[in-house]
Amino acid sequence: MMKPTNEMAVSFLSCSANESFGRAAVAAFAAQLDPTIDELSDIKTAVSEAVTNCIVHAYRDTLGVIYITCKLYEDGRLSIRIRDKGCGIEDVEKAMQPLFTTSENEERAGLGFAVMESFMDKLRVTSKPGKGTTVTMYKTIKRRQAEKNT
Amino acid sequence: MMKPTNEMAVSFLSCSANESFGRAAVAAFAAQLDPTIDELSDIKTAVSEAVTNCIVHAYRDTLGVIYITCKLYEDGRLSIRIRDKGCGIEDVEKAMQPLFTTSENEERAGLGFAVMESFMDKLRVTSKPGKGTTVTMYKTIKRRQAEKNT
Amino acid sequence: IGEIRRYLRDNNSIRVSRSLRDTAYKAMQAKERMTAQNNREPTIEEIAKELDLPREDVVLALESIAEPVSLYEPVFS
Ligand SMILES: Nc1ncnc2c1ncn2[C@@H]1O[C@H](COP(=O)(O)OP(=O)(O)O)[C@@H](O)[C@H]1O
Ligand SMILES: Nc1ncnc2c1ncn2[C@@H]1O[C@H](COP(=O)(O)OP(=O)(O)O)[C@@H](O)[C@H]1O
Ligand SMILES: [Mg+2]
Ligand SMILES: [Mg+2]
Repeated sequence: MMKPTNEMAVSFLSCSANESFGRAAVAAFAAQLDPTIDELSDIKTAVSEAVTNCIVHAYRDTLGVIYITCKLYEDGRLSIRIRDKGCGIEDVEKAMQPLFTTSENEERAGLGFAVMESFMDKLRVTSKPGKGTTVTMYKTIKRRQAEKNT
Repeated sequence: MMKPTNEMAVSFLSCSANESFGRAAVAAFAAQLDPTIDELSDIKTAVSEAVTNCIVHAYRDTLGVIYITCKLYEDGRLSIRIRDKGCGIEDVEKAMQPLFTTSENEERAGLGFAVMESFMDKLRVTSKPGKGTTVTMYKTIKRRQAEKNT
Repeated sequence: IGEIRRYLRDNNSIRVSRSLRDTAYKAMQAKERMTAQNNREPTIEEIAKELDLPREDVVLALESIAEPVSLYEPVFS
């Protein structure tokens, strides 16, 4: 794997007021690549889902810290890692299945992971029950040079 | 001192491209206080000066990491701490004097600290030569509840 | 999911840099207009409501028109 050309780390409390902060911080970093509006909104949607999961699942009835790391590579690839030290996931494969949810009574759709998967190029989830969960997402932003020629 | 009601930490490499990112991250966090554009731009100007000092002075010919911590208090006070592990400052009092600069040949004006001081409510600078510098700035954003009722 | 995705996006392939500058321009216009109207400066939230945009989008847009200090001389000198 290449060395990143730029990187940042941000951490914040798992209160719902910070969902938009986490999303905005990633958007501000990704803006360097001058993505299209669609690409940026895909990224923001995926980040929102992952951050929301930390707030509502990982730190359910507690307040914890959410850690985001972003790395930018020379080829326009962006990696976003969203990590919590919350309850963790027993069976990751099952949790990632569309419509699977552990909060049936609430208006949660069980589509968070499916949304992340479809809005980003690649998604990797690792988790240890009682220790926390790490979600890593990748997306390549096409260089604008190529498009200018069309 | 009160307990903060919200806080965040962000760190990034000391390249010029990240001056805008650091400023945007602080602005996104400060936006919770619902400031005016002018208040937000005062904060951003002060953050720019502090981050620029880390890039051009602290890590002069090297690449280092810049650390920002923001805390929000119940009374609308925002604290912003900008820290580097760079060269440090020999005489902080002298460095803070308007027009004092160590890079005379460049187009740097020696007004960075003066700008931070005038755009924020309070400024505190501590430094250890060879270890790094910490700049802490405070600004209170007036609550607008009262006005909303009119 | 593909359909949700297609539904959510209105096929906007404009680069963010341009769109942000447009938004920043509109925000500054709204600020002038609302300041004149109410005799006080509007807050970010009031501007966001006026433009029908999330607050974070307005903040990010304003960043796109801010000048870097580390590359140029500060404007105050
Ligand atoms: N960060 C996390 N920590 C603990 N559990 C999680 C986390 N993220 C997801 N989960 C589990 O995976 C399930 C599926 O997540 P998701 O697809 O986002 O659907 P939803 O959030 O609507 O339930 C959740 O119901 C929860 O049990
Ligand atoms: N983070 C820092 N690390 C090391 N030295 C610093 C730092 N910040 C400021 N200085 C010193 O303080 C001086 C004054 O800073 P400032 O008021 O911003 O003016 P200028 O940056 O234009 O020189 C700088 O010239 C530099 O010597
Ligand atoms: Mg979810
Ligand atoms: Mg300076």
